[in-house]
Amino acid sequence: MLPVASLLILVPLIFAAVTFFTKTKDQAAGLAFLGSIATLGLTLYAYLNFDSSTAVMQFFESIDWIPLLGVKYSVGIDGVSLPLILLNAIVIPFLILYSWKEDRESPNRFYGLILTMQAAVIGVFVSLDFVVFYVFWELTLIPLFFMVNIWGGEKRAHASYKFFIYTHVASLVMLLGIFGLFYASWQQTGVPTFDIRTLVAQFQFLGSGLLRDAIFLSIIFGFLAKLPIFPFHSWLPDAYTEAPTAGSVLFILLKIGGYGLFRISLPMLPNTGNPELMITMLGFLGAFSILYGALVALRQKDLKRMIAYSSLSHMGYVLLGSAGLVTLSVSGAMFQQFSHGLIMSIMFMSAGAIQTSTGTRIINNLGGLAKKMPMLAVLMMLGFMASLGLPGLTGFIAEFLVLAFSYVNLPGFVLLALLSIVITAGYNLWAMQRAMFGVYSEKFGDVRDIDSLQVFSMGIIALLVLYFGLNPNPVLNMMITNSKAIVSLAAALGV
Amino acid sequence: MENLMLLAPEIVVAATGLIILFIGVFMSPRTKNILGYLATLGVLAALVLTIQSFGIEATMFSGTVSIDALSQFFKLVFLAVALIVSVASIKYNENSDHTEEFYSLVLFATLGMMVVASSNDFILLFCAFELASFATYALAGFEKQNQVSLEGAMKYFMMGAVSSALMLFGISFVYGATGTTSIPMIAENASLLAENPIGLVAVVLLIAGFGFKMALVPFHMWAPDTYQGSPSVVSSLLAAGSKKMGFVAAFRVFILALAALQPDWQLAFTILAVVTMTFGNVVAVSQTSVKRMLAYSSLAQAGYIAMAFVVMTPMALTGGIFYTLAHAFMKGGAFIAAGAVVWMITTQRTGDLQVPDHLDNFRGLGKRMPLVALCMTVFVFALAGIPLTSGFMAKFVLFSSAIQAGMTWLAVIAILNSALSLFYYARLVRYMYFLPPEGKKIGLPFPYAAALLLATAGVFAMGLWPEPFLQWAMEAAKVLI
Amino acid sequence: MIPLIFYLGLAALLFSIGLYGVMTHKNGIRMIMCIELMLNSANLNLVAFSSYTDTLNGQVFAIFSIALAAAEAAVGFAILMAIYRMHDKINLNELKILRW
Amino acid sequence: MTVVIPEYITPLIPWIRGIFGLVLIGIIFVGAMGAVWLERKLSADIQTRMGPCRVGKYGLLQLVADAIKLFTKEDLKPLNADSLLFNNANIFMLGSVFLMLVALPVGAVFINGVEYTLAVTQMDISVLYIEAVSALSIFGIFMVAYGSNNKYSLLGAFRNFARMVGYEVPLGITVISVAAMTGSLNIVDISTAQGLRWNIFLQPLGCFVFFVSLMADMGRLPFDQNESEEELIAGWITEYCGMRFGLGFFAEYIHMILGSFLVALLFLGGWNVPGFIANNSFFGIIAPTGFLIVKVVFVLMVIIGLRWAVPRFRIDQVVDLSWKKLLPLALLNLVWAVGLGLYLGA
Amino acid sequence: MSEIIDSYIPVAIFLVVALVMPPMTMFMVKQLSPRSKAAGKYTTYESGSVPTGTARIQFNVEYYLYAIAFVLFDIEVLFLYPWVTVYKGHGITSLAVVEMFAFIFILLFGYIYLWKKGALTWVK
Repeated sequence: MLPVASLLILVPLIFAAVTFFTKTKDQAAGLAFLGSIATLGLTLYAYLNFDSSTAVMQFFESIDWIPLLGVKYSVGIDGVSLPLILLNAIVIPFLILYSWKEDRESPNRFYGLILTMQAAVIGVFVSLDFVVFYVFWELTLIPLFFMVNIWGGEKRAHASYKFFIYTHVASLVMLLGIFGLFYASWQQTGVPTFDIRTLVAQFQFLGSGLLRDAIFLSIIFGFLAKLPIFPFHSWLPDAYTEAPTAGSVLFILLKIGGYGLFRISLPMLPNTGNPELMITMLGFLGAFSILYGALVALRQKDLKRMIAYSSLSHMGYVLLGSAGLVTLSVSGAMFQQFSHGLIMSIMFMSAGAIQTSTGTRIINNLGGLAKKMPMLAVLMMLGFMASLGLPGLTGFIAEFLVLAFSYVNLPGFVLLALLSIVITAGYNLWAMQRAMFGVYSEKFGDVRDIDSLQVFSMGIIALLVLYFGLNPNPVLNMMITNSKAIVSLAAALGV
Repeated sequence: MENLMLLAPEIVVAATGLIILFIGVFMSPRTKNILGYLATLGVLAALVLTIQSFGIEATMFSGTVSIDALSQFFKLVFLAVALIVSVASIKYNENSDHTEEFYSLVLFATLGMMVVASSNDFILLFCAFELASFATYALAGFEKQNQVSLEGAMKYFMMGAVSSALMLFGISFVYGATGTTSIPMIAENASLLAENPIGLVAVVLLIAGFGFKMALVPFHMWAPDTYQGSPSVVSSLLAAGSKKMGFVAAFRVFILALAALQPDWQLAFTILAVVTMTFGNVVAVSQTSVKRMLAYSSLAQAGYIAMAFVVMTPMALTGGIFYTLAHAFMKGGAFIAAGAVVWMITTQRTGDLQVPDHLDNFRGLGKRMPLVALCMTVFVFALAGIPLTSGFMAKFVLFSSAIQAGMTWLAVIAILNSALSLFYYARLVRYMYFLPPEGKKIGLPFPYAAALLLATAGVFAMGLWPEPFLQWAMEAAKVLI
Repeated sequence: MIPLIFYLGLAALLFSIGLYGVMTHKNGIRMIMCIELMLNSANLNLVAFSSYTDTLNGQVFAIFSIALAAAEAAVGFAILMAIYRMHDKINLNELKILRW
Repeated sequence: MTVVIPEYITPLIPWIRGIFGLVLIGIIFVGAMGAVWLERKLSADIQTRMGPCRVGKYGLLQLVADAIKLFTKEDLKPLNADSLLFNNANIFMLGSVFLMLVALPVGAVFINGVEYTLAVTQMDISVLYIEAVSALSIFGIFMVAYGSNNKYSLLGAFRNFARMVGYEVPLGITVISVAAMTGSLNIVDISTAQGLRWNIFLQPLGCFVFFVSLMADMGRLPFDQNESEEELIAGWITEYCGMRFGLGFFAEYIHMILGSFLVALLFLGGWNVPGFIANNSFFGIIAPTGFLIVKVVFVLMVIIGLRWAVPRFRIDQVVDLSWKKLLPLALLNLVWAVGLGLYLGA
Repeated sequence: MSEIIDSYIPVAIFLVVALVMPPMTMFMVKQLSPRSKAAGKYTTYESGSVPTGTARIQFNVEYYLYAIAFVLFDIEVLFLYPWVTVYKGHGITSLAVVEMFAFIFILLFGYIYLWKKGALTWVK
């Protein structure tokens, strides 16, 4: 058995390091593509050897790192992390293909950063020790910061700072919570450990309810800000919009907030001092984000900004489903993460293509592009449809699961969220209609359709959206297995 | 006779300094370049000897010198700084007529710091403290033709001299109350000190005295000016080495000798630490001179380290001690990088020559000096506490110890400060990578590159494999508990 | 025997004068003189304590601190001379390039 | 024959010493007059002149006449002079020599074979003390020069300062070398311990360095750059006239005598003479003091004679001599003395 | 302790004499000497010409380096005084001699440095 979990971090990292030293664009992109394909191969290997019938950690490795503090380098893969790794491994090769033809300065750094980012994100997914987790968590900041700041739009400085500092503060607060957890456990057991599963399991025995609430809230704050969710989302529109296309897609693939929610917060949730309040709060935030994101997206003139807010809305489903705390609602939330990654990749790629060919992202200025760019129009249409939750596409399955099964515990909030479905459909279709159809504005001249590489890469992703929309089982099964494990903890406590 | 082998690192450093001074005056400016390599070799030898002597415990010279884990660790810190500084200075002193003075002063300063680390008696402590101070006064004003350097040196000197007077006055009271200058003996007679009202006076004076060296607010007035004005290699020595000397002295004096007065100085340090870190970070935000910004960030870092005095658990002391080494690499490296930029600006005669370390001169550094920019990025991210660097590990241990001790409010303040600091560090990174360069690419001289890589190696070594360092720091902390 | 408090009082007085001088004077040489005064008041303390506690450490310390004070003054004057050569002044108020 | 010392005297000894000191001041003043006379006569002899011969037998009363003249001179103070400095400078000059006198033994009596030193005090550190207070006079010189607002004075004082600075160090080191032989800083101990092994024979180099440094310290020719009349009119003393000058002049001569005492005590065996054994006869009681006086007069004559044997150095030569020649020699001598001290035993 | 005090009684007497004697003498001179006023008498002497300006001016301090060197060397001699009284006997002879030679040796380095740097050469 290969040590897949470690290799998944190492391979992209090594390729990234080599990529930094390449000279030409083709070398850089080629090498990066090779690296991402290698990663994809490894992921497929992991997937094929994965036993989705058990929630036990697989491909587990553990080495002492700082024995003094009980820090271990321990990694592993289970049903929560594998779909997200899969998502990353699938999208990134096509992202590289998509952006191959674009001209930009220092491509070596560009592709190196993409691979670094991939390594960091996968690192978060596989790590089973809080320190390793936090290390990779923070490491994801740096490539994105550079990405936005070097190749971003006009207001890139502002956007990158906002994103950087905002999420850094959030992670620091999370770190505080981790410290609290660590010391509380140390005090209790006399053995220092940062092991995520151990600490999460011990959580219920630690200190007073108030302390547990504090720990829980400060940890989940980091996740919510990264997800992001309504009051902590203000970095999102700026960063998503100002980032280059590849950067936006990388942001989309940054599913670490939701992952943290499933891996750490949900198992802890029933054991907090006041679980009902927490659930209500999370449910409210989720539902409100869905509505809020949709409403704000409706008002956007900028295509990318609109997609960004729709992303916020989608993330609300993740939180709502998690707060639902029923096996299938949690699975739905997990699936929403997976599907959202695929859908939004298409959306941002399309938006990027529109911008490069027409030079604008303002929806009102566009129109009739479908005639000039038929391939793009088809793919983008698919994206929009998936985004609004058309049955047969991945978005539908995720949203359906979340809404239907959260209703068990949180009927009020689900009703609130249902309101948004109409709005979502509204803004998606409206934007589609205005941008793609209608009268072609001649001022853009003779715009060219997207090139074959872009068609290929977007097409593959679109096919996946379709495939998983029709047959979600390959990933949904393992999600359900793990959701069961998570929810059974809650059920044991009678919540 | 004592076993002088225990003092081998000190003897090597002192002898190298003397030999450099001696042969340097007989050499022509061109051949003097070799002195830098000689100094590096000496420091390296001392470093090896120090690491070899880890684990040895002994007292020498009727108990005035104590060789223990604490002193070994800090010797390691000082020698590491000296190594980085002397490597980088090879370029700084190229074809200078004053090379031998520079290196011998650096080595004597290092010697002073090393002796402070192992001194177990107030007399020796004060003498060594002053030895290091005098050498650094001279180094700060090393550019005799440079107004800024002289101004920084003068302010440093005045403040330093006043602080040593305060310190001496405080020590005299401690001596008067207990009748001894030996630190263990004072600790034994602690009750005398605690009962006596002059004990409190002594604590106040000593905090002021050491506070100057540690650059804690409000005793920090000299630090920004001096760090900005001095040659960058010297700023590196000051920020990374000399400041740590204040800390090791304070560790010994307050925690070991004045343990009886712990409530008093703990309260003082609480206020100082909080004010220092906040002030340093807030003021650093508005700086346009990079060295000045680093100076204020250095204040903030001193505030973090001072948390060790507030929390006072074994964990916190381990963290504080570990932090000193981490900070030595980060801040030392950052100043060297600034020095490389100053070198570039002054040799190219482009950019803001009035303030050669102006933020505008860092524009597009990623294009002009890729290695410097990369290393600088590593250092500032380390200072901000981004993972996989020494800064993260240090903050990790130190801040978490505050939580362990139930001082969550302190940890929250420190963490918020840490987040704030990211703002100005990120701005520097933005200038280096995201703004267009104003000049052509420059080949980086070997000494600067070597020093930067050394510091970077240190930063990553402590970030990726902190276990041995933590182990050492923990051993050192055990001396204090 | 002269009571200890007399020595301490004198030392404290000298120290305060020195500190006051350092804070109020602008002339570099005067400031250095005031610093010497502060150091010497500490020496007075040390010697007085030494005689009253019947230990020799204080005397030894005083000798060392005298030597250090001399070295300190030497370094200080050297810096002051360099400033004088550049500005033709030793008024330290003139030093105000470094400001934030 | 034994002499009985009454018991009741013991508590009074400090006061007796003090009064003895006051008497000593008188004697030393007379001695200084004698030294002035000696210098004049000796100088005259060297130059085959007559010297003072009108007032009194051999001109012995010439000094008295000079004193009377000085008393009746008007006390002039130049314009813009700093009166505080100018008026009080003499206190430092005289104070310096008086305070030196406190610790300096001027002889010894042997009663019942026990040595009683003729000194005002018995200090453990008298050598250090004498060195310290002897340096006080430089303050007086500087006060005069700065106070009188005269450029020549100021230049003279600065030269004086440069010279002092150079010679204090070798002086101190040679004194230490001497002290190393006995392991004591008490001048009486040093003097007594010499016995037959006079330090001049043990450390000829040290004696040379000490003597030269002392000459320079006292500002005797050929080291009088501070008042070299060819260049600086009268140097630091240009504006000093009348009795003020007289007091300073006196202080200088007393300084010279005391310096000669130092040489005699430190290097010439003090009151020890080969072959002399103390007894209680009248001669036996006063003889040691007499020997010392003879040695002192001999040293004085050497000092005066040197005035006419060696031309005055330039100031840079003087400074070079001290820093580049005497200081290494003094250090060498210290090493030699320490070695010798160890060899000869404690 | 009282012996020390006793031995300083004569010192005090001498000090008083030294303090009192010059003012006394000058007082007597004032009584005895004639007085006459003339403007020219009170000018400072500058080879017969009218004095120009004050003498209290700043000028190049050639002696400065000597002064610094003096301060340092004289202070270092300070350490020899106590040493010289104890280095023989007291059971520390070898250590004391070795340490002091190390001290002098280091001093010598500084001395050679000063010499070679020209600090001991008269500036003209």
